[in-house]
Amino acid sequence: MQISTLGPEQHRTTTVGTAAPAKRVEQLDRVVIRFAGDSGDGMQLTGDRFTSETAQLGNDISTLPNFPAEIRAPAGTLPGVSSFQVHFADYDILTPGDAPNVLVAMNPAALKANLAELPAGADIIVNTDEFTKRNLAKVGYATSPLDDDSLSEYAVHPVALTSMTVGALADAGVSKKDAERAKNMFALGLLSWMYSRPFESTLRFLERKFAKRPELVAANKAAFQAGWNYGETTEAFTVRYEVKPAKMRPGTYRNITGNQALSLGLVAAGVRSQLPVFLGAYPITPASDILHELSKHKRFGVTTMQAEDEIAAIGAALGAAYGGALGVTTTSGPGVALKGETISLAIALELPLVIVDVQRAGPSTGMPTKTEQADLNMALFGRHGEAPLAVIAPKSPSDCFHAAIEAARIAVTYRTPVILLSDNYVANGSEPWLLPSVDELPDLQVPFATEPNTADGRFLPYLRDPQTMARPWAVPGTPGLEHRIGGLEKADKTGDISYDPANHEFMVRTRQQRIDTIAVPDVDVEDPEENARVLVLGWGSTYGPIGAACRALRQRGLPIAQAHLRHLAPLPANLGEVLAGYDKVVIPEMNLGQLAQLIRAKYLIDAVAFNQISGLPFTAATLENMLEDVVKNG
Amino acid sequence: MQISTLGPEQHRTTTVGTAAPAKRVEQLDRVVIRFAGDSGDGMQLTGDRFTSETAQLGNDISTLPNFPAEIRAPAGTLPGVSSFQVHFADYDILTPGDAPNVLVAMNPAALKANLAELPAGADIIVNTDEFTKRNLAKVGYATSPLDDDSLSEYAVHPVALTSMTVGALADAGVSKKDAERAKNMFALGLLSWMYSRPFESTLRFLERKFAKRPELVAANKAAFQAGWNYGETTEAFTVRYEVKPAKMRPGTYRNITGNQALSLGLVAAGVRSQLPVFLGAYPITPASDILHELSKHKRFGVTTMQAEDEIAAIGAALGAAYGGALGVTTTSGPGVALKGETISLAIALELPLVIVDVQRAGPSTGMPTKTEQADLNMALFGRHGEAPLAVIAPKSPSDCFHAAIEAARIAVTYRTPVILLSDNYVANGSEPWLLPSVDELPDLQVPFATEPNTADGRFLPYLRDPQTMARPWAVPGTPGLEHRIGGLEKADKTGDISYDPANHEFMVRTRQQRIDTIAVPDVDVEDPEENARVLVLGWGSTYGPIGAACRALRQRGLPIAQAHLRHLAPLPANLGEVLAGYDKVVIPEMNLGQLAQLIRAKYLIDAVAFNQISGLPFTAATLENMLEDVVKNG
Amino acid sequence: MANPVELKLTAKDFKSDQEVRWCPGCGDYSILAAMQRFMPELGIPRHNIVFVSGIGCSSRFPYYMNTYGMHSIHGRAPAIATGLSASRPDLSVWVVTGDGDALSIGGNHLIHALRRNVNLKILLFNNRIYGLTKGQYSPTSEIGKITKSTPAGSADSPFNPLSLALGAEATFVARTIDSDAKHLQSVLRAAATHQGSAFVEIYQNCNIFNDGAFELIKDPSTRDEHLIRLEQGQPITFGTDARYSVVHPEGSFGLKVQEGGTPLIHDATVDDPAYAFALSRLSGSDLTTTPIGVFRNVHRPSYDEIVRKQVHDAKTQATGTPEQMLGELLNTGDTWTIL
Amino acid sequence: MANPVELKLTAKDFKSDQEVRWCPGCGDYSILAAMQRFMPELGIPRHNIVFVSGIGCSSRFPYYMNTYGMHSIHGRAPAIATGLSASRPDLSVWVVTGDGDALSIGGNHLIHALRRNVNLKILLFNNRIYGLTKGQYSPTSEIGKITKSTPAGSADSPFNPLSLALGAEATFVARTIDSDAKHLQSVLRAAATHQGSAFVEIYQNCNIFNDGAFELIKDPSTRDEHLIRLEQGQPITFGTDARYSVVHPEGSFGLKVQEGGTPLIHDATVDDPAYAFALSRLSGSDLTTTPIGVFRNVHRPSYDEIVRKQVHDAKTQATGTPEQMLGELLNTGDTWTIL
Ligand SMILES: Cc1ncc(C[n+]2csc(CCOP(=O)(O)OP(=O)(O)O)c2C)c(N)n1
Ligand SMILES: Cc1ncc(C[n+]2csc(CCOP(=O)(O)OP(=O)(O)O)c2C)c(N)n1
Ligand code: SF4
Ligand code: SF4
Ligand SMILES: [Mg+2]
Ligand SMILES: [Mg+2]
Repeated sequence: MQISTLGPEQHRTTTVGTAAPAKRVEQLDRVVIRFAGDSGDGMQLTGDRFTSETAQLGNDISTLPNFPAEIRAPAGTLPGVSSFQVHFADYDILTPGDAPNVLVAMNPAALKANLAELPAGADIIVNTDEFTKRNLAKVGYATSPLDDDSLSEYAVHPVALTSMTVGALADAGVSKKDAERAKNMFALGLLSWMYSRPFESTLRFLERKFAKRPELVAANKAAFQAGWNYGETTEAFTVRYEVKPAKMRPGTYRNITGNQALSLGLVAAGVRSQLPVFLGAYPITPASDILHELSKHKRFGVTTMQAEDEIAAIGAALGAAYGGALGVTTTSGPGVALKGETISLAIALELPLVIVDVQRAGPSTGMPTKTEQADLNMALFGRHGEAPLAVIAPKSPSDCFHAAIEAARIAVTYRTPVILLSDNYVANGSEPWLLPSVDELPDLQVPFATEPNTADGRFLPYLRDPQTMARPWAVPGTPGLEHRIGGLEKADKTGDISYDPANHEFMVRTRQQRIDTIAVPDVDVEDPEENARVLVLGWGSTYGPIGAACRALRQRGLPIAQAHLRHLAPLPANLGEVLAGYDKVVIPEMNLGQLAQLIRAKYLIDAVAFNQISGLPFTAATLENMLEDVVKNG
Repeated sequence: MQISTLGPEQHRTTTVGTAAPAKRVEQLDRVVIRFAGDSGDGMQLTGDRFTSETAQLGNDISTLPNFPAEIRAPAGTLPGVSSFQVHFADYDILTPGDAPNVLVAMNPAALKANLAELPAGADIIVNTDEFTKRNLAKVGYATSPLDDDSLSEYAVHPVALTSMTVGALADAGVSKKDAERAKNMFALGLLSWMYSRPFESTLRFLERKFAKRPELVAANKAAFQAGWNYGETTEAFTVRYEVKPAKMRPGTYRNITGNQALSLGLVAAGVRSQLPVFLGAYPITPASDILHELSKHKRFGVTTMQAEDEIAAIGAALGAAYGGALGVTTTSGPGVALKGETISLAIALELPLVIVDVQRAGPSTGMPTKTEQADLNMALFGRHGEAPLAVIAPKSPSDCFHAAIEAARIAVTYRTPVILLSDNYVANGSEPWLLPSVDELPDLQVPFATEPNTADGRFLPYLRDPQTMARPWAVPGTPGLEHRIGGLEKADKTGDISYDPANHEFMVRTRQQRIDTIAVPDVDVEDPEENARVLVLGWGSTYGPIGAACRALRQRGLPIAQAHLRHLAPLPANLGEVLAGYDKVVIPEMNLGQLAQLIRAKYLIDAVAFNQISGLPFTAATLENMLEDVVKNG
Repeated sequence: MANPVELKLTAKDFKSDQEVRWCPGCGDYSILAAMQRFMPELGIPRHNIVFVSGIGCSSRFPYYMNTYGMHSIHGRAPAIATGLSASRPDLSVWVVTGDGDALSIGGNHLIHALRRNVNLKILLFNNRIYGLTKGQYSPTSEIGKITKSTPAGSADSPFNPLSLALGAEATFVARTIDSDAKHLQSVLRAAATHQGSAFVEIYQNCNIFNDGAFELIKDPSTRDEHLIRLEQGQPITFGTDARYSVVHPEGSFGLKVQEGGTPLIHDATVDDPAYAFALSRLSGSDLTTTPIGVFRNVHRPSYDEIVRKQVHDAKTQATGTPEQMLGELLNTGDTWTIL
Repeated sequence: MANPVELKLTAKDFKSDQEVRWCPGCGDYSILAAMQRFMPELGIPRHNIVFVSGIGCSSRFPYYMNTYGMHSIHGRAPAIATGLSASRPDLSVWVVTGDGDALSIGGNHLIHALRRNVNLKILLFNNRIYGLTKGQYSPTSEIGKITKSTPAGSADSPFNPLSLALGAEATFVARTIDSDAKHLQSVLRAAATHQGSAFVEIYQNCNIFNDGAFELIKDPSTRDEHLIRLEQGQPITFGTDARYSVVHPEGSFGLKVQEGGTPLIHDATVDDPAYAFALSRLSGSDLTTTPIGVFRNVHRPSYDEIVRKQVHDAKTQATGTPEQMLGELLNTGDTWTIL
């Protein structure tokens, strides 16, 4: 795999630096850095800080953390490696980058775990202090890779990170342990220097973080400074890089992960619908952070309940929805598998409910910290009986915000459960988010029923709105509308129990029609030259790598069109027409072809499924290679 | 709807009767009788007995009970009506009949509830004693339908069933209540006379049933006799009918329902695999009877456990399978919805497991006593992650026996969960079953692993059989094969926990391939003249009505081909070729087109879905009309 | 709460328009009638009352009450009702469930609702059988019971629902009988006024599949020798002329029934659940000494209360309109502006 | 059971080849070590021992035992183990679970296994937190606990696992601590010899998300003032020089701790669970008086035993080979023959 296939090639322009006149300054258009170390080394924090500095500078960014599966795997082992990748550029980018240009390896395990993904020529900054016999042995290095020629393809920068940090903090009045711990700040300082990052926000952050222990504020600042100075003064680093700000739409930005954005989207949906949000959830990786985040926002009237299990969680959310709340439940695949029976009840009751599935690799417990898109079929079909509902998926971390609002909109407007299919990749990845202004957000208010709905003064709980086909949302507490609902088949209009065959036929078809007629926007096609014969159709988190691959192809003169589905049920009305406009439709998915099956069945086109199911997102390069082949050879 | 569309017209031949010389005897080729009364009237038993007499006579038979949804709805009300339909003929038949030729109505509710399905000209035998003001009012009859001309299209036979029974038993030494209760035997006697049924088996049955109360034996026999005599002596009935034995394959037969056959199939699978059967089940309509039946067969080493819920039920079955039992769990749709997470575990563990879903009308609680085929999608796709398994469906009540054995065969041979999709229609319907001889049944023995499976003496729990791709079944208690399995992704061969991307990709594809390569028989096509251009493709319980409709069409000179799937996953290897051989493929299903979607996606043919989702099986007439249109107009 | 007199409700007002469809003679009828007669006493308008049930014969109950109601799915009523109660303090939420619904499939939700002390009135209609599915044994059936699913007799010891509830930290635990309308209503009254979870076991006759299960304590000819009526502050005696006493033998933790002796004085408000637990052990499957009444009635803040207080406190401390707060929330953390 | 001496097994034989991956310092290590040292005592060959677990840090346990093992799904281990135990009397089946696994999602299976008295040894590693999912509160966390999911403090009262087990008719109930290998092993020994369900709560330190939760009863400087060691047939005293006694105040159902006084004599074999229940109430969330040891150890036929006896009896009464019986079974009822 060559870095040149990652999208537009990294462009360099050498100039004389201004900030550090002694060093050469090169201009780059994009960089991918991966910070890797032991779980205890603070790599997530380091990556976060670097990202934040980079954001301040105005680059476009995309990040991806990679947590170990264990809470704390034994120090120095391969399973204990934690890493954080950040991709930043002077133009808008779509993925966290396929392969790092720079690897920061805090120990031998971090080097070994990540080396295979490094393209030749990449920079490696290693913490030599950790390359001890013992640590090398732990990961099965017979000799130090720093001493043999196994790294000859790379530009290796050996740095005694730990000892230099400890040295720099000799007089800081902190314990040796605390001093050693600050080595990630040394690394951050060095990288911040190398890439000319503004560091004020990091210093402020340290002040906040260690507010209660001023000596640690000082120590960490000092470590950061030492790292910066090391870059500036030693001869080990001769070049400094700059990546100019990207041209981004004007506005205020923040960097945000998918799970954060999704949480904020739910809060926003509560505000814009004027409904109290009730989240019933049971912790599960990678969805737990939504529960954590929402539990902080009680001031918006958000109630979070950690239930005894996933069934209780959705049950409570449904009970709250019945009472007039915006009921939400968040989970991952195994949890959705447990919720099927209750979702089916919600479908029969025709109550609004948002079900968030942050997908992870399955089946069974699978690989909880890895990503996958293999729950689409379950979302669409994983219930007994004909039990249709709406399904939508966000395409990027920040898009989770809007997807959550859209899910809530459909739920409350159409009185239906909606499954929102996020996944580990968007949930933990981050990108800059152009903050919307609150009043631009859609108005989600829907009226509760307050009075009888027939000419003769009766209340029929299943009399539908002619437009939306929604039944009235008549919440307990409303005088005069007392009624009973349940999971047995209901007579049209009255909602009474009915075993009448014709009524059942009618109700089954009506429930399907309710979903089919939900108004969803048409799907857009990106085909700038309008000359593509091949269309790539995707959904969910594959948006980034598909988009990057398409751009790269187009830049190479190979026309290709991209369409991306946010709505999986119902599908956009224009989709058939869009698909018909191309000779070939390719559907890349992180599953064995679930959307492809749907599309083939519905539109009878010979859509080609391209599947990767490794727990990792597609790289742009993989897709570019595959699509190049399709475009060239049909 | 005309009776003539029900299949071959009922043929009559009038002769002079032999058994009762005073009456005219007509020969019929087929008759459909429906016994209907209050839940307390013993209609199921009456129908059963009539069926048994008919079986003794050698007719082909098909029956269908219709239970009320409530345990005991208030007496005399419409929801309290219980009925039993029996179709018998002198040739082989495929369904319990669309519409009755004869309705026995024990009260006004039974008349009202069933009248709409009677074709003009049908015989109605009514128990006039129950047509009281009060009973008429209960079902909203302003005047008695016996007194106005609302039944003028029918041949009504008013019989004072209750009072004549009570009269006949005046000296029998039983209470009035017991005497009244025997009125169903009076009705049975009358019908047995009318259709010249041999009644010895009924008399024997009564002796068995009331063994502990000889006075009731006598009373019920007397009631039966009185009914018989009433037919023979009064002038109310002038004609007697005969239906000659059908030409059936030689052998011993019994009449059997689907749930019974399925239970026996599981017992047989235990015997033929030499494995103890372990059933973990939680009661649910219409699957509970399998639990009831299997709990009677402990002598075969069958253990049944009524678990605390459906999740525990499948958990226990899986635990038993891990220990080397033939693990089975039986349920209906809502139960399968709850079992998804555990099924996914079973898929990861690659252990044999049979999951029986006796489908009922959904979604949610739906209509528990009504039939549907809407769980196919859930069976195929209702789990998180890529979680493939085998799915099969029986086509008729007696076929449930063989389907259960086939499910067990696949499960133990390929070490996979198998979902068996029965439904309420086959589960409660009955038909004559040509008893197989035990040693004709397939040999299901599979060896447990007993020793290491590598050259260097290690045991690799995920080293596969090259033929079946099954991993070894190494049950606890086997010395030297100690190993650990679990739901986290497993490394190929060793089964150790693995987060390796390439391994996951391999394992996901392998699990799919394991299912895809299961050896299943080719699908047969019934196209006697080999001139059909239209193929009807079905699965499960629609076999009967589809078959009857196809026969009727062919008899009318309209060529049509029928293919029926027992295996839904994997699909038979020749299916694509079969489908390609026809201009048009029609797929009737009791859902909104679930198999149709699968076929369209896989073979890219414009298969037409024809769906009925009323809780009732297709009538042959409905399908015949629809297919006629397709054959004629394409 | 509104004044009961003002509302002028009667039992009839609580009858819905649905035809009641239990088997003739089913104990559920008596409970329904008692409930409909009791409801006006509550002084709560019909629209502020909700019945949530699972699945089972008993769970048909909500359909027959002219209040709000949800007939949900098997075993899940406590979970659904928890969400409703926690988010709607203005409602009076009742859960109706059966021995299978509550203790078999729904056991986990039940014990968690009790430990949380959610403000629910949970009525468990215990007929010691699965009625709706036509007669399988339940978690309260006697061991060795022969049913459709256990032709050789059931192999599992039953739960004592009250012991289980007490083990799950229930604050209010009571038992009553379908046929004794007056007692039933007295227990409903006590449950209704309890803040938090009130767990009420109601012995209910299923005349079709388990007829006479509670005959020993219902039949006037045997009842008095076996039924122990608990009255707050009163000595625990029973039998003709209070012949039998429930005594607490010295040094023992359990209770004993004997003729004469110093009867224990009943006090449901004792904080230590050990007392109510001991009381709950008096009655086994055989019913020979069966207490009815309120076993335990103590105060602990309800889950709903605490959760709502947290939300309320957070709201009170907040400043600005929700829109303003949302704007601020979105702008939290490191932001930057592109002009 | 085989003779332990013959097998000549050592702790090492019970170590699997898998690298142990708990956080350094986790209490699970001590439990694992104690178990591996204890196992040879059992005298059961490794291949007849099975560990079944759910999901959680604790549930990784089976991977590290060189026996048969299944790491199943969250909360379902008791159900899976029930099927295994009921169908395989020759195996020694152990369930390892956590406070979330056993008491939150798996609560129902746990209480049903206990009431059935399935022949399982259930070890609940109680760290009062969700470890694997990184620190949410659990059903045993103290009320008001601040965790990731409860930044304003949890709102629900915890379960007392032993009270719950006793309310669910458990026949063997015990508690021990990760750090006290000797005591742990003594409890494992008692559990292993119990016929039926043995429920053992093991206080386990999660040094990452709930460090020091049990420090009060572990720290040598405070331990003796708070930890109560139950010994069969011995007076229940604790503190330096047995300063404190657990006494049973007259007329009371609960227990009290006081200086001096007549200590209760511990007897785990008392049939009435009221005693063990009272004992279980001594320890609240705050651990100030925490008994460890075997609380209850009584006999009741196990579910497995009864079920297997039913099958066995039916088999003994049967005549003919299975094939013959099957032939007869198929031919049951009204049959007819077409020639
Ligand atoms: C998920 C699920 N499993 C099983 C059933 C079938 N089912 C309905 S009610 C019931 C048990 C009823 O017993 P109980 O709760 O005691 O109520 P009763 O009918 O005796 O009042 C069962 C097993 C169901 N409806 N849903
Ligand atoms: C169905 C399902 N829901 C949720 C999870 C996520 N999960 C895994 S372990 C766990 C709780 C762990 O807590 P505990 O049982 O106390 O074990 P510990 O890690 O503390 O030993 C949860 C919620 C899961 N794996 N499966
Ligand atoms: S089956 Fe039993 S519980 Fe159900 S309605 Fe009939 S009598 Fe009542
Ligand atoms: S998170 Fe806690 S319980 Fe889990 S391994 Fe680490 S220390 Fe142990
Ligand atoms: Mg019941
Ligand atoms: Mg825990």
